[in-house]
Amino acid sequence: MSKEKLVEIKNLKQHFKTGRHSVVKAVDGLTFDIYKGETFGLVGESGCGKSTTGRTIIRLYDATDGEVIFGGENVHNKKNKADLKKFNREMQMIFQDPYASLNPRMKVEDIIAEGIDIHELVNSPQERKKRVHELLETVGLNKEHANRYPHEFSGGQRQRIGIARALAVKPSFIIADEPISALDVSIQAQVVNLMKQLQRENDLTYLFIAHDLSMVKYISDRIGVMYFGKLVELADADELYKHPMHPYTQSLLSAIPLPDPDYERNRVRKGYDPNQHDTSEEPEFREVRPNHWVLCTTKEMEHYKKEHATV
Amino acid sequence: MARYIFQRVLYMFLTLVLIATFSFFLMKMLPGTPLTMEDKLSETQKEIILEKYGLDDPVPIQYLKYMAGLAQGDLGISFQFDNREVTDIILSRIGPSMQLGAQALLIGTALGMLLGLISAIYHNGFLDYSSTFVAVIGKSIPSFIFAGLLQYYVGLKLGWFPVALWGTWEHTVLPTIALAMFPIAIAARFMRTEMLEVLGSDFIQTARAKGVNKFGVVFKHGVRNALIPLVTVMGPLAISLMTGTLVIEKIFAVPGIGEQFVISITTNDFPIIMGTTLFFSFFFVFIILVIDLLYGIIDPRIRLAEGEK
Amino acid sequence: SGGSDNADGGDTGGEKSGEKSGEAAEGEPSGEQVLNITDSAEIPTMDPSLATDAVAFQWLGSTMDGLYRLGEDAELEPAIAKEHKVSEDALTWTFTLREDATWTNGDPVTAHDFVFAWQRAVNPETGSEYGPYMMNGVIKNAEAISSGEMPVEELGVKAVDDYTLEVQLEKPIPYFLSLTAFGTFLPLNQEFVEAQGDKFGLEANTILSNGPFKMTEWKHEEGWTLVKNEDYWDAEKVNLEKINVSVVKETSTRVNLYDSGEIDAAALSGEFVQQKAGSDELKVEEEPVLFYLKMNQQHEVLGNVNARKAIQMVINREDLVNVILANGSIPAVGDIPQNFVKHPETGEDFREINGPLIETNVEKAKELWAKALEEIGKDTVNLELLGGDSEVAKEMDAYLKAQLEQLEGLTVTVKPVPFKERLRLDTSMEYELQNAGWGPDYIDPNTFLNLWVTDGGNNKTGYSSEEYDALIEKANNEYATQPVKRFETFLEAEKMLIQEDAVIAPLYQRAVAKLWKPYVKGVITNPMGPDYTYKYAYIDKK
Amino acid sequence: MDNSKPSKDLFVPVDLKDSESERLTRPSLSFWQDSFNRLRKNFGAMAGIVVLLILILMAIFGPYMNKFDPYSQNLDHSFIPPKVPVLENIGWLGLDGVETAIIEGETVESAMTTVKLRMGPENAEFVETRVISEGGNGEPAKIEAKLDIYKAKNIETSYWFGTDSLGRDLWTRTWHGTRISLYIAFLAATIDMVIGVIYGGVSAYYGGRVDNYMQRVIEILVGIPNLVVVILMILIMDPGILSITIALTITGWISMARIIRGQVLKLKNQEFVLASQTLGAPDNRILKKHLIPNVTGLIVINTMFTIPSAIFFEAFLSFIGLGLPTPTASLGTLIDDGFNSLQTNPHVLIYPAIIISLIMVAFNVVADGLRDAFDPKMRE
Amino acid sequence: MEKLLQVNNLKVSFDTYGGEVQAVRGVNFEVNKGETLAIVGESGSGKSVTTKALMRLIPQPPGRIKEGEILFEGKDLAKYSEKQMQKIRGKDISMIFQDPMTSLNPTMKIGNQIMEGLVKHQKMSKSQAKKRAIELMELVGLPDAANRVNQYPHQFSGGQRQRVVVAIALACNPKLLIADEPTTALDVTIQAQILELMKDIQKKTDSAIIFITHDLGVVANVADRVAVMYAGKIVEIGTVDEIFYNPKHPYTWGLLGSMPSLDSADDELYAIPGTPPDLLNPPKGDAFAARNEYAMKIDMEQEPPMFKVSDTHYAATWLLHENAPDIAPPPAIQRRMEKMSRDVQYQTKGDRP
Ligand SMILES: Nc1ncnc2c1ncn2[C@@H]1O[C@H](COP(=O)(O)OP(=O)(O)OP(=O)(O)O)[C@@H](O)[C@H]1O
Ligand SMILES: Nc1ncnc2c1ncn2[C@@H]1O[C@H](COP(=O)(O)OP(=O)(O)OP(=O)(O)O)[C@@H](O)[C@H]1O
Ligand SMILES: [Mg+2]
Ligand SMILES: [Mg+2]
Repeated sequence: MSKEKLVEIKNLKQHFKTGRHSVVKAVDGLTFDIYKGETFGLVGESGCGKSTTGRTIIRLYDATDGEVIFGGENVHNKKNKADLKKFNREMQMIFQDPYASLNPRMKVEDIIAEGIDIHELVNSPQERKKRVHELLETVGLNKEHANRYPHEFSGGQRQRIGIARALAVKPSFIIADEPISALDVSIQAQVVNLMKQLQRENDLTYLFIAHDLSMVKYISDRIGVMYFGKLVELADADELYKHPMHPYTQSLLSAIPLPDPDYERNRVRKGYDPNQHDTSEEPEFREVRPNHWVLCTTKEMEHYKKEHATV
Repeated sequence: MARYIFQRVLYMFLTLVLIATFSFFLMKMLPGTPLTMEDKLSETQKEIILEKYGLDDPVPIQYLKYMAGLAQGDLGISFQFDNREVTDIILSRIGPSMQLGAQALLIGTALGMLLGLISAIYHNGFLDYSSTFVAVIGKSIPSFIFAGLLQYYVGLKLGWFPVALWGTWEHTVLPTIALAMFPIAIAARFMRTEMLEVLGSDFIQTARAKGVNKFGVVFKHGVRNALIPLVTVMGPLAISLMTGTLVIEKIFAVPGIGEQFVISITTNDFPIIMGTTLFFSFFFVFIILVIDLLYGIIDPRIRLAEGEK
Repeated sequence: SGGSDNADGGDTGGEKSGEKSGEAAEGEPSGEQVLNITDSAEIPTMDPSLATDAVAFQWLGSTMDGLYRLGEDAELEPAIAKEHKVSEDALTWTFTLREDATWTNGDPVTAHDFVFAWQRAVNPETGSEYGPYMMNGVIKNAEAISSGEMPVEELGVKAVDDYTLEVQLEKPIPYFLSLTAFGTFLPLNQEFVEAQGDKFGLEANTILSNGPFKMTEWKHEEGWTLVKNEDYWDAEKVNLEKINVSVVKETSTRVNLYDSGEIDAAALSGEFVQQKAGSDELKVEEEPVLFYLKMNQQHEVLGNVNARKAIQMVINREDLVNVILANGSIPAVGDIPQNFVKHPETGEDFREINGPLIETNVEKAKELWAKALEEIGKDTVNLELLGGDSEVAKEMDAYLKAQLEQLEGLTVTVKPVPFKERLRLDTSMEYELQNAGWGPDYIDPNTFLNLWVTDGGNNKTGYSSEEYDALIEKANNEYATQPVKRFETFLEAEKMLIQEDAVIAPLYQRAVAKLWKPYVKGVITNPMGPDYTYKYAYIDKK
Repeated sequence: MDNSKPSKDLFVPVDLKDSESERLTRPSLSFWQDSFNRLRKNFGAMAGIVVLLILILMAIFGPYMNKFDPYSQNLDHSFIPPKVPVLENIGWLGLDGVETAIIEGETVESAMTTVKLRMGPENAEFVETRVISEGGNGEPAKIEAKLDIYKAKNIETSYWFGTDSLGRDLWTRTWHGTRISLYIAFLAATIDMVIGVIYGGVSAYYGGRVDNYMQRVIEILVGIPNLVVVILMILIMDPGILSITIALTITGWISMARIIRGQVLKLKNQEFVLASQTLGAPDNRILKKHLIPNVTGLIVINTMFTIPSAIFFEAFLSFIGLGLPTPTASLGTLIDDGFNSLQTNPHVLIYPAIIISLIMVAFNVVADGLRDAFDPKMRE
Repeated sequence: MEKLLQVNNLKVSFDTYGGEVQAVRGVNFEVNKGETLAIVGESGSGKSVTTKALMRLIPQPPGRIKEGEILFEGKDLAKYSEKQMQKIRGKDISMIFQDPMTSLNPTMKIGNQIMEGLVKHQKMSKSQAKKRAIELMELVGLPDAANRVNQYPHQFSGGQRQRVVVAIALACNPKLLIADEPTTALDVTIQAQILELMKDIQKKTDSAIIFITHDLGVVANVADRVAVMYAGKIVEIGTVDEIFYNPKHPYTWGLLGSMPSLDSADDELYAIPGTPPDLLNPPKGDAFAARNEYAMKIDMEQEPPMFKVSDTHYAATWLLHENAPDIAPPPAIQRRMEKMSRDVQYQTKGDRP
């Protein structure tokens, strides 16, 4: 895997004002890089700020603080239209809810071609049609579907339409915000397989947001664990599963049920108490093992290092 | 909570000040003076009369004086009833309107809710269609037609209740019924849709799974939840009843404020028009406030959400 | 009632009965002496100086006695005044007052009460509208006082002693006695009035009565109750113990109340007259109230006499009274209503003598109209008709519009306006056509004919004729003391007004159709002032 | 369990084409077609639509269906009861042009005289009488009197709805009035819609401070009772169709604005809008392609509810004397006219009252039906 | 083992605008005392309808139980009147629903909601019931129960609310507890807590549980036996080990294959193509045929019967017919089967490599 950085996120913050005096710190100082061609998984419990992170990166929200550097340029500084448009073609998003993410009043053809229309990527209606048919085939649907409305499709098919829409502008980076959690078990695999296949064929980079850890592990190269707006641990997928260090990560991993009765019979769940941390200093994001980062104090780092010295 | 109420009351006053200003200048745009026989009066007399009504000042001064008076609850004196204070007139007329409005609102919503409940419980059955029919009719036929029919048939032909006039509670029966048709219709409709929605919700399933019987499901679990949206329309409904009484008042010869309002309009009695407008507005924003507070009582979620602020 | 421009239906003018006291002789009071009736509006005020409308004058008349009061057949009968003397020059009137009259608070009614009341009425600070209107030009110095140029003490009214009142007139007024029965001339108890201040006349307890009844309860807008005044000087003639009045505005409501027995009288609109036809409870009483189309001569077309004549002639009055009003009203064919004044010698009716001054003749009307248009040089004309606001006003306006539009090239637009607004438009002459009415302030042709003199306060048509002015002037000054000549001059004036100059287009003379329970007897209807006299009324429930 | 042994040759694998499993069997339906299908199954709403169509057609063509015009008067023919050829033979409909009255009197004779007076002496020979009760014993005598006015007055044509006090044909006037009322209602609803949609849309879409201020304005406007505002507006404007319409819209748009705002607020955070934004769609595209099409259903429903209330309000204003100037006919003025003769000549009131009630009922059920049809919860 | 519930040939249909939706098309299964039966299957396969039918909670109309017996302790609930059912519900059989956010009445105090069933079925007085409610809340691990009985649902977190729902269901010590996706709306950590709680309580009260889920991980965790539903039918039923390590139905293969296991290799997931059939007009033959890559001609024509694999294990697929060709299951399934045989060979327990 090449180690070329595609996206650099530096101290990203996103605070929402919810009342006159109350602020929700949905994302509170994230720093991580995404390398070209990899899949970066982001996990964490509901409401920890995963979606917000994704949306801030793609500029659906203006960041409260911090930088998102994409292909060497700061995304949040882009002001002029042309720059923005270029950026919009490079970075795309796949959404969670296959029902809410397709406009019920538009035909599939127009939904998929929306990016093509906005960026004027084709010269004639015939070409547009052709491109839409290609995209439909790419995601395993056929061209008869182009004239249909979203409500006529099943969840998995809709999700594939959503993917086709994102692919239409030939992006290099795709943020997938829980793309499978609303789908049936038997359908999830269709979408995941498709995403993997597309990544291979088009050299895509993914930010894959999910709370289903087994799927994240399966698809991701590296995984970041979020807790209350902060990244608490970041490592290669296998490394994270083998050596979870942060107590929250450990708790999370111990809670995932696996389709394996034998394993389940012997599973021991670990609890997580946020108060168990060392409070002598502000925790920082530190590299405890090579490419394995944990949010911890120096004392805790020593402890983690010791514990995971072997292997 | 206190803070919330304070803020709401503040808004209420702001609204009232704006309405007062708006209607004041509107009145100034209208032709007409308190003088009935302008040209038969000498200049001195005219001056004296105009002074009595405070119309001798330039308009901005009049406005300031009016607002100052308003702050002290003084709405000036009526053109048509010489020397009588608008405040007194409104206060003396408000009783019957309030009584009719309140009775119609209470009876109407109670009956309407019952109809709506029946509809919801016997969804798509004969009873549902019948009570929906009643509701649609109630909403569709103007209340003055009802009033005329009630007066003639129930009052005169059957002689069950007094034909008109004001005094005992019997006198309020027919106007209340005529007026209640609309709230019945509205309440029935709301109750029906809300109840259907509530009856289809998960917690009703939970209740049924506990073995609660139909009656308990509907009354212990359903009604209160279905009531919440109904409360929202109660405010506008209350005010439309208050103002809607005016035709009913005319037909049943009830000495109410609505009647007075219309007379004042046809006689250019600006101080009363202004006063009544303000009174209605005050009543209206007040009702809205009350409704919002009522919300909290019915729905614990709202109570707390505000309490936490 | 003076200036009853609004007296359009049976409504604003209070209620009238056809009951004549002639029938009163037949019965005997028996049963409970309670009369239940309705009125069409709230009493604006019970302060005689401030009262302007029929409702107020009605109930002032029932609770108070002036110098004289209207009795049967509009004959004036002595009230507080026992008798009066008039000087040679007809300018000084001396009234001798009865000594047994008292206010309900026990005070005697004296000449000072009249002096106070009349001075108060013309005092500009009172803000009375009717005071100056009724007294200016009548009582000496009234005009100057009301315009603030003279102190009130200079008013030509004086208490010679407690029971002698001396009145100085500006000029001879032949009908002065009938004025003394009018509400504005009622006495007031100075002490009481001043004690009440602004609140005088606004509540049952801020009123002081000296008449046959006193008001004991006044629920604003709902109704009021009058009970017999036991201290009244003529109390033994008063039979009714109680009069309950409710305010009811809808005719149908009134009829339903009547049919259900809750009230004893109900004024009807035409539709109900039809329904009740044949019932012996239905009484029709004609009133000396005249309705006519007022035409603004400042308008280019209406300034043309032929145009006005065309308008006079094109309207079918028979249909109007029979179909639209259908309440016994009769077509009006002059400026003076029928059965209002009689020739002083022959006793022939004014209307009878002058006969119909206009006719309905559509063909001729069209010719005149064509001529008028030619004179003006126009093909099409658009006239605006101020609409009325009574129950029948809508139909009436629609009817007038249709009738007038028979004239080729004429379009009429009906503009509905509130009553007060109509008064304003009238005063400032910002109208083209309007349906107006006039009821007498006193019983004399002058009350109608005087309207149309140049710059007359209620003229407002732009009509100005030296000849006409001269005739009225002559009648009121030169012939003031020569009744026959005066009468004949008025006859001549009316002809000129209607026939020659076509100033107004008379429409109808109002009548009121009313249901009266057969047991109500002795109610007297008046052509002016209070609509009814209840003093002699009684219930005969044998 | 199945005992019949399936034959061996059935146990051969079949080749499933991939596309086979993605085939959509149902015909393609757009949202509107889909909604319409659902609406079509709603009997009440369809009946409502039919009634409305008939009423609208009648409002357009009704006045031309006989020789009368809505304004021409014929005082000779005042208050003629309705008579419809053919239907006149069905007694209980009361469309036979016969005036019926039950008259009481002390004796039969006195009742007979009353009959004569009531029916008009000139019509005496056309009156049919039937003694119901002879009276006596304190009971009054009762006579049923029937007068065929058409015969008495020798009227050749039939007035289908009868005539009013001025002898105007009520059929023509009623449909003309329906036309005016519908016109006012549609106009008011359209203005409400335009203002409401723009206001609500702008407020929600731009959000933040703009929304905040715009909402404060609404909050204050909501505090003013609309009856009062409407009446005040009528006072300062010359009465007429336009001024009534404007008065109605002064506060009418608020509910539309609120609904649209709520909907747009919800929509603008929907993922399909976000998706469009991430594709770089400019604001106007998002408005045009995503927001507006998705609120149209709501707009239609809300407009459907606005129309009957506008009609109602017009009637109400007419009833309190603030309506259209004479002799214009609207349902409101007709009802106002008719109300006075409710007891004497009920036919004047009945037809406009029935029509206004039909319109109200029809619009209400159609709007309800549309709401159900558009409701995504009802889908599938 | 003692049989608590036996369901025979249960059929449930809904009458809709489009026609009759055959949501459940002949389901047979049994539940023994103290055991947990998990029902899995994708959305719309009829899981909820089946269990609601057991409680007779199918909305009527449009739904109706067309056919079948529901033998609970030998008595046929399908024939019970609504009144009789009210006595069973909450007392002998109780139910937990999917979404803790919506399955509690938002305007009623938590305590009252727990007490309702107690007052009704156990004829307890208010104060007794309240005491019991507090105990129950403590039992399901809600701290400070004495105070919290007077709070409203919105004052509880999602996990806490689901505990309250469990407490309500357990109030009268039901013999059968039906849990319809009780953890789907929860975070994994909270889900794990609730699952543990349920298992704990089952141990204490010895009640039987029917557990509905589409999460095979959860199934592996809680179930003793598993029923796999597809298009309104049970297509495979067996003990948890049989289903996970020796699945016979290609749909079960698909389900298992589409889940990555933490230790699986990086190869492609096994995906079931296509979408579930429309229950308005269910296809002829095997409903799964259209998505089945091992489909045979017979699948298109004839519905497969339940083939017995072992005493506890049955599957409805023609592949088990003696005439069917030998077919190799997908690799992921083969791995599972291998593991099974390995486990059988070594009988090892404890940590796996
Ligand atoms: N527009 C907003 N305004 C205010 N608060 C917001 C907004 N969007 C998100 N939040 C809050 O920020 C926090 C993080 O939300 P976010 O949607 O990013 O969580 P998540 O990790 O994606 O959760 P889930 O797994 O449920 O999707 C939540 O507490 C949420 O309530
Ligand atoms: N009230 C109803 N009216 C019509 N059809 C219904 C109704 N309830 C359920 N169905 C249909 O019955 C079938 C089975 O639904 P059911 O709720 O049992 O599925 P499920 O397996 O529980 O799915 P999920 O995992 O989504 O909860 C579905 O096709 C559904 O559309
Ligand atoms: Mg999210
Ligand atoms: Mg389910």
